[in-house]
Amino acid sequence: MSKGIIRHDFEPKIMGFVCKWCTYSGADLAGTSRMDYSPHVRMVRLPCSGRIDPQFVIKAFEQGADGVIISGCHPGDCHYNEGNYYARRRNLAFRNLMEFNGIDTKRLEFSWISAAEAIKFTQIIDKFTNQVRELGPNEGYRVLLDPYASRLVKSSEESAA
Amino acid sequence: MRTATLQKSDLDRVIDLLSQADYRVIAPQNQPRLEGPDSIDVATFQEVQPGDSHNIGEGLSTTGIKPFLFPKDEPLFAYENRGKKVVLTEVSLDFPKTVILGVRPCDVASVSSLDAVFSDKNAGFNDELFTKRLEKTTFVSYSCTEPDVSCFCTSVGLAPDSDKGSDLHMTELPDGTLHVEVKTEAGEKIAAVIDSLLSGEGDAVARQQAGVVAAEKITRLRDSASLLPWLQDLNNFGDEMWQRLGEKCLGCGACTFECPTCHCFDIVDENSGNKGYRVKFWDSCQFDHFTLHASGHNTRNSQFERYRNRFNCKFKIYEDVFGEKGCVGCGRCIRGCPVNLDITEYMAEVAQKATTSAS
Amino acid sequence: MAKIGVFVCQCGNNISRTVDTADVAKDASEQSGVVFVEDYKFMCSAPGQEAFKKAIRDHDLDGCIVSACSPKMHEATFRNAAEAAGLNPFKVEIANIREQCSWVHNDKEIGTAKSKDLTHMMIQRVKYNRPLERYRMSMTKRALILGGGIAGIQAALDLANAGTPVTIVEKEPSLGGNMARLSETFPTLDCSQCILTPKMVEVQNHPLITIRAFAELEKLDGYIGNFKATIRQKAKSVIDKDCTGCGDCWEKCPFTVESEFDMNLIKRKVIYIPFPQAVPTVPVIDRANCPKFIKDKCGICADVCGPDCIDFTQEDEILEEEFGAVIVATGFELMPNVYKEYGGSSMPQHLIPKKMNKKQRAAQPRSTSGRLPDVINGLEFERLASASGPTGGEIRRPSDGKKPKTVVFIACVGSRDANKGVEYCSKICCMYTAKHTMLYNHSVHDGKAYVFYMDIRAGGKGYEEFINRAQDEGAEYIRGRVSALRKKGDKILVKGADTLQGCAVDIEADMVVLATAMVPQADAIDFAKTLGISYDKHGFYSEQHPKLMPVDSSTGGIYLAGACQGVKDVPETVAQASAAASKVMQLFSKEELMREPEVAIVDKDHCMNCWDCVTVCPYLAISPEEVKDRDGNVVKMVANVNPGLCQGCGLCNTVCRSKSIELQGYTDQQVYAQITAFEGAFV
Amino acid sequence: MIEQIREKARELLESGELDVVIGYAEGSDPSRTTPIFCRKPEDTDKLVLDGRCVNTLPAYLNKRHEYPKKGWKKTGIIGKGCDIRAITQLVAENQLKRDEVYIFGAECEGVVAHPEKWDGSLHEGNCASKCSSCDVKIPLDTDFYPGEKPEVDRSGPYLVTAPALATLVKMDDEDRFAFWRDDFDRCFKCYACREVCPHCSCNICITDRTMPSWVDQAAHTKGVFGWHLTRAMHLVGRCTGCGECTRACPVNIQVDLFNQKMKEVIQESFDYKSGYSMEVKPPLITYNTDDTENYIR
Repeated sequence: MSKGIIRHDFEPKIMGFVCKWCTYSGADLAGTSRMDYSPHVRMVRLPCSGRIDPQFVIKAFEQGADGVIISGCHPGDCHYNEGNYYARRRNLAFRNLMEFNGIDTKRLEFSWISAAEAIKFTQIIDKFTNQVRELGPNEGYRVLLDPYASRLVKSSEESAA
Repeated sequence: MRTATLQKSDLDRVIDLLSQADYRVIAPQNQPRLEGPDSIDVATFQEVQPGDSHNIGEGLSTTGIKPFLFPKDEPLFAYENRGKKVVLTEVSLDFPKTVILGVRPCDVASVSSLDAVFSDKNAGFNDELFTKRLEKTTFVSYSCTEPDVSCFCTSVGLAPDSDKGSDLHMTELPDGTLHVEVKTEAGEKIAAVIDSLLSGEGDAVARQQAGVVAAEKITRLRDSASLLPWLQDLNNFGDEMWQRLGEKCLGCGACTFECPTCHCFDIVDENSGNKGYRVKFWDSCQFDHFTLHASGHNTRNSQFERYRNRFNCKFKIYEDVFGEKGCVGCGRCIRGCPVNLDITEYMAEVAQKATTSAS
Repeated sequence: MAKIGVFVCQCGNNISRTVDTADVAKDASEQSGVVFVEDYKFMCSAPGQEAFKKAIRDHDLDGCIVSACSPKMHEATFRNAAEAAGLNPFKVEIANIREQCSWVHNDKEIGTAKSKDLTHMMIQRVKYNRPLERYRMSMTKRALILGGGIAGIQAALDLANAGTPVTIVEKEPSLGGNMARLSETFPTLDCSQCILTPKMVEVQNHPLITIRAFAELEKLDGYIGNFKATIRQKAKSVIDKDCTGCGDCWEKCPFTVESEFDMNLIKRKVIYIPFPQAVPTVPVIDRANCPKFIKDKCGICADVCGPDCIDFTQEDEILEEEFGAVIVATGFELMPNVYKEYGGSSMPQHLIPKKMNKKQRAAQPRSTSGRLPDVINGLEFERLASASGPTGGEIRRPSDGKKPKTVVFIACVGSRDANKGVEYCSKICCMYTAKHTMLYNHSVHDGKAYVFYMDIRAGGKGYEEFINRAQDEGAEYIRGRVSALRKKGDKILVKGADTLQGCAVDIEADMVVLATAMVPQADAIDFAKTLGISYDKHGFYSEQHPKLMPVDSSTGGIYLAGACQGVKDVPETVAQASAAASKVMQLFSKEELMREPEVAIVDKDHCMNCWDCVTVCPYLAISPEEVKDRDGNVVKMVANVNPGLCQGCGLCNTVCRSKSIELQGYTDQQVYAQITAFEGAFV
Repeated sequence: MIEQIREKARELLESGELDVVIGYAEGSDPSRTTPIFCRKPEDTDKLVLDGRCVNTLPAYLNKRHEYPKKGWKKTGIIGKGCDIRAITQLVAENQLKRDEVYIFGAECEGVVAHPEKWDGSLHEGNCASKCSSCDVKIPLDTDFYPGEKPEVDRSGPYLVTAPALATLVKMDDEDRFAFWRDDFDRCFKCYACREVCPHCSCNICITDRTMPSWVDQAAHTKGVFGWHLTRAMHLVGRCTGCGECTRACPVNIQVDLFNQKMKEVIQESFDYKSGYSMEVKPPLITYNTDDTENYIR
């Protein structure tokens, strides 16, 4: 079952914002079924894809993420009935905004993954990881990450209370 | 000290020579702009390399030279939490040797206003981030020959050709040549570097004349003598004028951030996980949170009070504390204001009120 | 400075196999605010939890991270432990390093790095977890049971006998469901109706049980403890409080249509009760077929009715009732015969596009349509074999009523066939086919029963013995599939294969019985959406945990019983029904309901009443509230959240531009902390 | 035209029906006008209305600017078509009651893109690009309109007309990012774009929030990116396209291009034009079950 891990010279950093009812459970199922997928994603567990604020994504990019995954329940399956419909609209707008800002929308993944779709989950993760790996580092933001690095002198250790 | 003549066409050579002499050269530069009616020309001071375009002597730059002495944002130190320990990393205070070319008289005069705040000569505390930069900086100023409709330097004791705070002063003469006056040691050094381009003694008379001609062109009021006493009379603090003129202010910081002498800043920790920077960045007395107390009380609760504060800061508080005006009459706050709030209208109003009360 | 404890679980070697837990613990100990770390074999074990509590007490911890399995497994466990140790349960967070790390990555280096990262994120998050108190609210201690089959009946009786008022909603005119159709039941061959109907009567007579037959649930609002159900009582055209069930009306009624209960093998009247032992014994008029309603002719039933309780003008009634819990027991139906070569022509329910609405799906051809005569399915055979059935229990074939001398039973029709049918094994077919062969042999002594099967699955008490008995009694089992059925004279030529003999088998049969798969009700998925519970790809309702919470649906306060959750035989169904009932008793055993405090709260200083939150809230939990000054003048309006209605989806938090409303437990600050702790370290 | 408005305004101030009339007066130099609050009838003589009247006055009706609005029962306001769109949107968002304002509308010839460009007249060269495709030159919803108000068909789509937008969209992502990076380098976060906006109505802006600080407060490029993305996102489906944010920017960052782009998107995806109805819900706080999801896997 193991794919074995091949080290590449660039390994993308990917942040995930997922609904705990579907995708997060799907990921758990993938675990219980001992599936094997790319280890790059760090997921934040949220009650609903409707709780996913564009601010999260912006901040993730500002933190040096090379890609961001957003995922929720299939339309009609939302635990809160309509959260994912709002998420769908908001993210459509947000995507276009990011694109206009010059961020490659290939770095921004949105998918519906139900709690039963462990296989789809692993496929999406793998596919997206490769996609981002091919895109390479998020250069645009990488240069902005640490605005003051050049201003520092070498660190002087001193402990504080 | 020495005076001489410089061909305006040689300004590019000046940049070359100074760069060769390891100066970081700063000069006003037009910013690239999008096509279409909505964009306007913006000139800012930028680091220039030999061959780069510049617009020395063409109007007043949109923003001044403040960012090169007091940047819009800079780190105080970096920190990192490691277990029970906090590791601090200082920022470097060793700044490059810099010359700023083509500074307008108002901007170069503004340096002393900033210095009054940041150096220890009055405040008793020495902000090295400012003073160490200042030590390394030489100002080559350039008289105005075409002051625009918003200029009012003559109302604050300056003039289109004044050389207050300048190290080396240039004045453009009608014949297109530049009259160069060395003002300080630092100026001498610059003169030495560009010596090959300098000739003769220049033309002191023509320079004087050019100054007068330029001053003539300034349309906004000139007398501000009555300001201080009127402002110092606390009865006038509640004058209806403040509200009438100030109520249209929308409370953005454009005037303060474009102002060469405004110096207020805020400090926050920009945290990410276990580490971050303590950052100092421009703040504005026009923002409603500027005077908001933790209690929820706001000492300047409405916008006209905030602008009243700004006006008082320039013409009263500065005079009281530092014995000079906090305004250099560059007019940027007038050009930049979205609602055309005009500081000279305040001045005019005050002057008029002062005279009426006097008589 | 925070005082955080980090507990890294090895989970035997489940985690430690691919994660260096010691290293993770060491790394965590270097994080700011962490004052205690532990690397332990089984955190969830009793000693593990003891160690957890001890650490909280000894080090006076104000936040805990358990790096272990999914929060779905043990978040509650550790939060309760923390509470016991005097730490607010909501100051405990789980870092999921098993399901989402150790089990899915085989590279120890990588697994360890990822675990560290996940732990860091939680350490940062927990610093901003606020201590939260659970809300207490009242509940309606009445249960709603959807479906009046054996599952619903059992659950209703268990609950009512425990003193809980129950309402059963059944869409058919009578209780009974599919079990009422069965003749005998395996493995004991006792008569189905003989064991079912007494229970039905018990239900009818129980003072705490309300039966709403011929009714359907339209809408379900509210939340656990406080549901509001909108029930449509379809017009029976009979005033049931007056009806004595004498039967005059249906005896005199001159019009007949095919009887759904008898699988369309026989006619029933237009005013009818589905079967003689129906409960309630109140007939209904089938308005679609009644001439009184079509062309305003007839009306005999009204004339003959003694108590004069026929009411043609009766209208559907919409009832709104409140319940504290819901048990879903909507049962199953048989998959239509999907095999053209078996004369099947209709489309399996689960292949019908989801988009279809109830009506369209109902309009799909059912198993009866377009097929060879005398090729019938299991339930139809049950009716033929049933003493109360169309043939009075004698096995006669539908086409000409002859006694079939040769009957071929085909197992696994539609089951275990991902291409044409469903992937899953329908589980009960092996058993009921064996039962059918016996019933057949008992009825037609000189008859011959053949069974084509793939495997025999007889896992169950007395099941294997039952299969053997069937074979002893003369049923011939042929291991192999049937490739085609052809009409040959008045017989059916069955072309099959015997894979044990390795030869083709042709049998001329008088009747063929297909053991077709069990599938969910046609409208199962729409109904799930009405209820707001989740379901699998077949339309079976999903339990909250496949092993440990098999009767809880994904939604609090809604429980599952019987075949709507997955294929089951009668004993299993009854067991699950009782389990569901006991779950409801458990819920109702408390004085008041504890609500999780993860709900939205408003920053009233900064709310600028744009009402975006009010607009988006799916539960109408947010409403405008007046803010008054000392003199009682309204200063402004702000949003206000009803914690009873709020379900904690966080939509309001997202749409609020000034972030003046936030979801406790998932506040912006917590998420922010997680994001900023993100390093994404690969190795 | 302006004469009739002056007359009406004077009349309503005299009758006390209005407490104040917000309009435009001559500015401190000939190329500019400035907002004026006419409280006394005679103030109305100062009112002007021409191509120099760039300000979006409804910004003063916005709750956040409690002063000067404080204490006014009924406010008169002179509105260009685009300003009145803003009022409509403010009402739709419950920031204002329609009967709190009395709208003087007049046909608008368009306005100058920036006072700097005013050379005594309005023409191709200096007219703001927002005006070229304007469908509310005859304003939508007015209480007073000089003369007969002709019916206009406004069913047409919102047209994005800033020539810069086309060029930007053509660029590939890297270039576009680089473009904004260089432009944002000038931004010092004076928040003029925020303060002049009639729809930035939060009484605490998300960038002034520090727990957490989603938007870095310092004006380094990262922080500036954060700010302008956030601002644009918060205005999706709400911006009524007055273009003041760009006009007011002292360093000429054309931030309204974001809003224009989003208006286009919202229009295509959800068929919504902000500022045309007080009833229709803004697109991001409603949904259709069959919304487009071609970008979702």
